[in-house]
Amino acid sequence: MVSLAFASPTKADELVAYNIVGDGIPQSLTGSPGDVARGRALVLARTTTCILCHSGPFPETRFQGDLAPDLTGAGNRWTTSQLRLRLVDASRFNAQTIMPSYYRSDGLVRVGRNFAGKPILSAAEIEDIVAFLATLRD
Amino acid sequence: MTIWRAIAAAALFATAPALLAGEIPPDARRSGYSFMGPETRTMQDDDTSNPGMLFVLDGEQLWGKQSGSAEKACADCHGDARNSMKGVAARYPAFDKAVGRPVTLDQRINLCRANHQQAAPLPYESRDLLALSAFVAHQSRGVAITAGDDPQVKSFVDQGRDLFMQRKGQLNLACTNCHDDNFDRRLAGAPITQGQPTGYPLYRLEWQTLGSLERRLRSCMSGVRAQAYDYGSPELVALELYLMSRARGLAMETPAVRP
Amino acid sequence: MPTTRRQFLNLAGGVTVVGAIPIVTLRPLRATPAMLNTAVRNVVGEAQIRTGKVKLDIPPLVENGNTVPMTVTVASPMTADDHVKSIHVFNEKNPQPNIGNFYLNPASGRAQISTRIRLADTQKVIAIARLSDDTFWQVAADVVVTLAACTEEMN
Amino acid sequence: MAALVNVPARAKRGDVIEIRTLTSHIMETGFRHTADGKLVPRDIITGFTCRYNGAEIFRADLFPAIAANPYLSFFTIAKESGKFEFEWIGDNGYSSTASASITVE
Repeated sequence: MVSLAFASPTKADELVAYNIVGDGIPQSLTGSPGDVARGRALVLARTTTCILCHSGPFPETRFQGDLAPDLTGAGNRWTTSQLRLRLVDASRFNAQTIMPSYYRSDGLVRVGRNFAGKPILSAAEIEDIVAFLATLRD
Repeated sequence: MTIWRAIAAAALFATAPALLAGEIPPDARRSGYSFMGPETRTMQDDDTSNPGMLFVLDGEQLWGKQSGSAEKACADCHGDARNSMKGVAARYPAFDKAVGRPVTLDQRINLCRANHQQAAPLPYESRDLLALSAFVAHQSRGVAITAGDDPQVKSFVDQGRDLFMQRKGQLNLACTNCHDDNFDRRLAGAPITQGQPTGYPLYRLEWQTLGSLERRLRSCMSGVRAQAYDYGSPELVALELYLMSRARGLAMETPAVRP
Repeated sequence: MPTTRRQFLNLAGGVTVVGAIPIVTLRPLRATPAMLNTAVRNVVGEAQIRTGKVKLDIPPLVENGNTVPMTVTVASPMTADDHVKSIHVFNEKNPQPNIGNFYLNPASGRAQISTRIRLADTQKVIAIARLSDDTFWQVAADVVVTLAACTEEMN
Repeated sequence: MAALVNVPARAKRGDVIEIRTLTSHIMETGFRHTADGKLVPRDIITGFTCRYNGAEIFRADLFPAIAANPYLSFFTIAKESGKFEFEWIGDNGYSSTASASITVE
């Protein structure tokens, strides 16, 4: 299955178009690979929100969530392509998921005025996190 | 599936036709008190160390003080609050015939000021309004919540439930996603509660002051990066009403202490 | 005078107090070990500080750093000849190292004080007691501060 | 604004009694900024004194690290019937007082 998704055009921050192939997005949103170290820092930053719900192999981080699967071994369970789509729009796999769609700005209700029209993460941030998660192997 | 959801599903199947899927059955409802650590519980339990009691004391003063051009105090109409206000807050928000919709306790106080005291409304979250509502609600401490029982408010309870179930904000989360489906789990280090509004207005350590349920709801909305509803808006009143009806049977704790 | 719907709607859109003053806590500014040392030396002078006699009851993990209950107890008979003159509490990482100074005397009967403190982050709290013979005794405790997952500062 | 002081109404001579006080105060640290970058000026209670029939029995210096609505608990020996007087002083000329009586048998 191949489908083409365009994020709806918005005022300031237009989203990069991406190609979904199977259950993933094979190509980098930025055209280049992300930075693993930056990705790790983003996963652990509370404002990025990953660590609020997920736990993982992060011994220095005291408060990790337990609402969502442990990220340990995420790089074994998913390919880079699968990780990318799961970050971009997890609701595609399960409409009931509590995992936000991190690269989407349409179909949302009452978004706060500081966040309206913007995705939660930028394309570059998605790529950094994908690159880091891919290194999490058991 | 959590144990609570299993219980909820079982209860739904067995007895409770009014309960919607995912809702917490009456015997599994728990106050936020049960999610707190021992130090915070101790702070709430002892009236001489509960900082919320400072506001209750202020409210008691205001209750007996004349206000507005009618030169009347609350006590001039309502007498001793210990008798007249007992159980009242457990029924709020309650239907008001004149305005044709439910009003919160804060709004009732301001309606009283406008209609009977000829006094200007007290601003939302002002010390005086919080003190008066804390004093009134304190008279219901230990009383079981019955808000939402009045048939006239049914459509507003339903509206509140719809808002509770509706995903909002950049994070696209509904209240129910955390407070029905994931209580007892941990968001970062902090336990997720059921969101039962048993002790409002309450003293939140994070705020370092007393605050209303509306303030709490607005900060939840900020948390999911949604545009918060205005204080006193029909949406917040409906949400407050639904939450109180969802807490039916739990005892009032005002002034509660929460982290 | 009954309230009309219009008046009620005016009420609904009423003034609020809280929204008007969004406060942002300044995180980077914090005490340094040198500041803590100076604050301690301002109280103790050149005297030696020994470990013992002082007990600090403070939860090892707190739910919110804005209000942390704390009790300091000193093993002392509290007699005219042998009592606690003062208790001094310090922190490691708040913008300022001092928390409080508490002055006792033989009429106190028991060398124990309680209060509630603010801790900006996970850090060490130190309690020092000055006895009537002008010796100083200390104890330290580590406190882990949970950060709120949702705050009002975001929007 | 209110203060809550808790002193046992009665005690036996020689009993060690606990005194608890809670008072309304914002305890603004002086280290916080508004969203537009302005420093919120410090406004704290800096001192507390308790007198028992005129004699000081407990005193405290408070700093911005004391939580809002300061709570203090301390002890004293019940020696005679009379009055406890409490005084809080602070920034911007802040001063407030409270008192409580005790009967000692």
